[in-house]
Amino acid sequence: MGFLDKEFNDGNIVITTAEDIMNWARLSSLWQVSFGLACCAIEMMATSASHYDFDRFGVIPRPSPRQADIIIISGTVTLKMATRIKRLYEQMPEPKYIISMGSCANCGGPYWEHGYHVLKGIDRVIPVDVYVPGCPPRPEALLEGLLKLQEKIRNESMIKKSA
Amino acid sequence: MKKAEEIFQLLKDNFPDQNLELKTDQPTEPVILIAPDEIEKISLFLYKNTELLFDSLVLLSGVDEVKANLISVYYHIESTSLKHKIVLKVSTDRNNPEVVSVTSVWKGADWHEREAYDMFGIKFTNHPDLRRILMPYDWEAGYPLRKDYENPEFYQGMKVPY
Amino acid sequence: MSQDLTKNTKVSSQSSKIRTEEMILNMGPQHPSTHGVLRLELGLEGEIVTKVIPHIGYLHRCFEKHCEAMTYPQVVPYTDRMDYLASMGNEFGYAVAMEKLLGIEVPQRVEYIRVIMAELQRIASHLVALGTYGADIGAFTPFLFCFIDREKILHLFEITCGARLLYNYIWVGGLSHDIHPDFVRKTREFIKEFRPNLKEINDLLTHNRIFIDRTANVGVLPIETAINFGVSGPNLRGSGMKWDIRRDDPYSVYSKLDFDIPVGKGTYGTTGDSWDRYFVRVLEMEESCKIIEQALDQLPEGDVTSAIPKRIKPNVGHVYGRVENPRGELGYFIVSDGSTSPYRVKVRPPSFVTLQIMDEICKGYMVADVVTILGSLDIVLGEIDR
Amino acid sequence: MMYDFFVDLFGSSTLAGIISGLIQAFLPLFTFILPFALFAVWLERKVSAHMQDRLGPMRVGWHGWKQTIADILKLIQKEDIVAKDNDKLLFNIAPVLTFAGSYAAFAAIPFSGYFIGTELDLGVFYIVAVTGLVVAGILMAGWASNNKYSLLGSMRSVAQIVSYEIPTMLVLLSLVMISGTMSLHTLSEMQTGYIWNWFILGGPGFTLSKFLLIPLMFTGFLIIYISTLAEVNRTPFDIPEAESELVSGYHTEYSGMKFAMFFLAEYANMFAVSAIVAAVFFGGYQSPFGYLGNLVGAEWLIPVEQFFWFTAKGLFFVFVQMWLRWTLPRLRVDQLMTTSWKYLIPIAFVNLILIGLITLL
Repeated sequence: MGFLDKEFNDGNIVITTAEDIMNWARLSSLWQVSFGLACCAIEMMATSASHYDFDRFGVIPRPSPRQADIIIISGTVTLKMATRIKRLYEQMPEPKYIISMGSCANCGGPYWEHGYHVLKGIDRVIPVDVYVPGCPPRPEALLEGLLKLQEKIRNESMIKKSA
Repeated sequence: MKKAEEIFQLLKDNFPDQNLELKTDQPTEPVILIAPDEIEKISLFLYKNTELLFDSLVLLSGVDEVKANLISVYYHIESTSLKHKIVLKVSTDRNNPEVVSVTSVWKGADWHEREAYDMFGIKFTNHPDLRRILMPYDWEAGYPLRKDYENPEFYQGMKVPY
Repeated sequence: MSQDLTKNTKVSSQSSKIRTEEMILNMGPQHPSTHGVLRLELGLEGEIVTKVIPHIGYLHRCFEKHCEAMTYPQVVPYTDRMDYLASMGNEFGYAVAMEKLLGIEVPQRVEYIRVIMAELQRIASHLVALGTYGADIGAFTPFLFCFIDREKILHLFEITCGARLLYNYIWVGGLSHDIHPDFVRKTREFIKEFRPNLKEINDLLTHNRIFIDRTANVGVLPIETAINFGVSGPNLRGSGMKWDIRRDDPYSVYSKLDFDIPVGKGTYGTTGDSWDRYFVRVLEMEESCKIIEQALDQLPEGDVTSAIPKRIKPNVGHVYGRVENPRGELGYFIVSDGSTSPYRVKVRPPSFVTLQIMDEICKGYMVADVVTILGSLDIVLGEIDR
Repeated sequence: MMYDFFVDLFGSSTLAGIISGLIQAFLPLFTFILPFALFAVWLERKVSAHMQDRLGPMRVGWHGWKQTIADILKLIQKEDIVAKDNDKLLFNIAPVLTFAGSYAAFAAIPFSGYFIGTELDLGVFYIVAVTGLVVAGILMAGWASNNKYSLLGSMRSVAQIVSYEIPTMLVLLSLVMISGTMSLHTLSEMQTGYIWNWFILGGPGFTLSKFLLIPLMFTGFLIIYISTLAEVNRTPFDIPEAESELVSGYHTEYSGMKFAMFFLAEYANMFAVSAIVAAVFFGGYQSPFGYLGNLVGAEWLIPVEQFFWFTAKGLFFVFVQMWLRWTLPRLRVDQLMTTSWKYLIPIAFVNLILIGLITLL
């Protein structure tokens, strides 16, 4: 087995330090796709407005998915929209993260039973990193979701895929 | 400003051979019943007549009356200059609902009619662009607001029910 | 720059010998300025727009189907989620329609609180409209200034019913709670703070030369077209028509209150252009402040929950009730079959009607103007698609 | 100087040439341009935030000063997407070309009397010419992206930059007429002494023409400032990347480091044009009050002071650019053209002729 084939399970000092810096860079500059769906999008806008200020955490909206790191699914995903969201997700460059904001995006929310045109949970289409509950979640809740995502990124390792 | 009875009388006088009917026994709103083929003609009259001047279509809504095996369309029209309003109603067969479009009278009817088509499958003849509007263009499972509508299990590989 | 920049805004497409091809540009569903998930299919000749086809339904949440499955009081939270920028107005409309169907008289205190809430909501909604309009034109700062004031209104709602955006506050026959003891004082304070801020927004955006150049004479909506399409609310008033449901078909206690109905006058261009529509909203906020102040002065004492029916079971029949929402005439057509849940609820969403005119008023302008015109119509997709 | 040192060291002039060339090429990049671009992005975010009643980046370092470092480190890690239908060659060259264009401009900018990349006799001309590369880069980016938004954005951008170069050139030409030189270094040296020797106040000497020149110089300054704003695509002329219309214009399809290049080039460009304005109108690196070094008799202090003054002037104009960006809406594309062709160019011409007449006095 060659040197490079070996899995670095233990992680030596060089790799961990480099990894910390890389993770720090990723978690401190999460650019979001400026993309809103429904009611939650208004709360998302409120979160990036002056009172709550997403920019404190380094989150700025980018209009193009090519330059974004996170996509906040803010609102009800309908069947007509789901395919577009999937494509949007595919247009983003790796590493990319998803915050599912609000009950509708988590599981269909109040539309779970009779919503003939509502996708019951965005996780049926794309993988989700953080779920933020609420209908709609308060900006504080979204901020907490972001902090949870940062925590997740901080513990990522380039040596071994975390489960 | 005219009352429903006066409007109805005016219609009756101008369209003597039509099967018109005024219903005021409902709890709230007086309704004029009209045959589905005549709605455009009568609408044009209501729009043009100087005593009526119904220049605005407020709402067009389809209702599935499943017990009577009918599908009805309600037209809420209003005159912004004379400030009176009236409700028109046409009923058509549920199995093959067809109503004449009123887009030539009120342009605002365009999307309302498309929505009624989308939700109830009412075919508006003479409509310029009768496509689905809210549901995807390739939706094949029928018309969602009909009372006997059943949702499909999958749409484009996505599971629809919870 | 002087006036003549705006004179030739409508560029005629010249017929030339060169073989050209129409370019189809897809705007949306994900686009920074479609205000949600609207898709616009633009036909372009260079930068000149030849056709606009809106595709909607990307947020169709089956509101009307839900109504048929719910009991009457259960519908209220769903109405919140239609026009999510003006939830109080939506609830108000539903309550007005239902009370008409049931024939209930509600206490005066309830009516006054409803009016206060609806007008606060109107200010909040117009603030978002103004802010996002500025952002569409390229000025991002007014957007945030508007949100600062909106945040204060949301705080007032929060102390009233605990929610920031979707309230479930105005019920059929009453309100879910009475107002907080501090509410009156805080609302007065807000109005006092808000008036100077409104002036600041005017200085920053409304009378800015570039802003005027971008919006005046763009997207002129003639009054006849507007009425024929059924356009209502600030968009219709921007065209110069003095039409307001609060005045022309009064509901609640609006007939007891004194306020003006601002209309577009074509200050910087033709009557009915984007600037007029924008400015009508600015003036309306001022009027709403007036209404709130009067309503606070006249606010009677009483119980707000006394008239709420224990079990809602209306007679067979149908009713159309409407209110003036921030975006125009919001109507509910409710058909009852005598059971505890509605047989059919059809909503007249003002934005749905307004959006139809896009093709009519966008032709011949440039791509940048489509954004301007769309922003000036102030649509909310939640309400269009329901 | 450096070349001679390397010739002595290696004994070979070719090798010495290559090495000293490389060092000279990368020195400004790492000593000034990169730190400046990073600082400017951070500054932009802080300035905008404070103008909007916010705080801006706060979580990384003191008031978020490490924010752009994190951004760049992150952009390096991002996946570099080249879509199937892109024109691969042009798509890859475009960001490099754009960056090179704005980077090369720094070669002729006199940071102080001693620290100047190359003392070109045609400094003014060189800078205007070499920033033209940016146009080519943008056009390539728009075309190669195979995206309608990018194409529209790049077309707009090219039309805009080309039309606004004319008023810029005309104003610079009038300066050349007064000073009789095209070297930025000589221009700066002419404005030595005190604030009243700056060209914005009519240039050195106390003659009648100086006082006649003052209003014309102010007009010239306004024209060149407006047109340089347009050349670097800043609000109210940020039409090529108009967020609300064209998503993000010509760099819609770029991700990762290639996008970072466009991004950094934009901020480097901002400083480059501000530096030109400062150099030709505001005394370049000259202090407005005389030098502390002369006062205390420490000769070595003067270049440091000059460097400080130059950067301060440049940054001030960058700050004004940001200020405008967060205050004004943007113009439409035809209004933009009108501004240039109907207003700026005729005024610049008249200005040029008047200045020409005055210099003949």
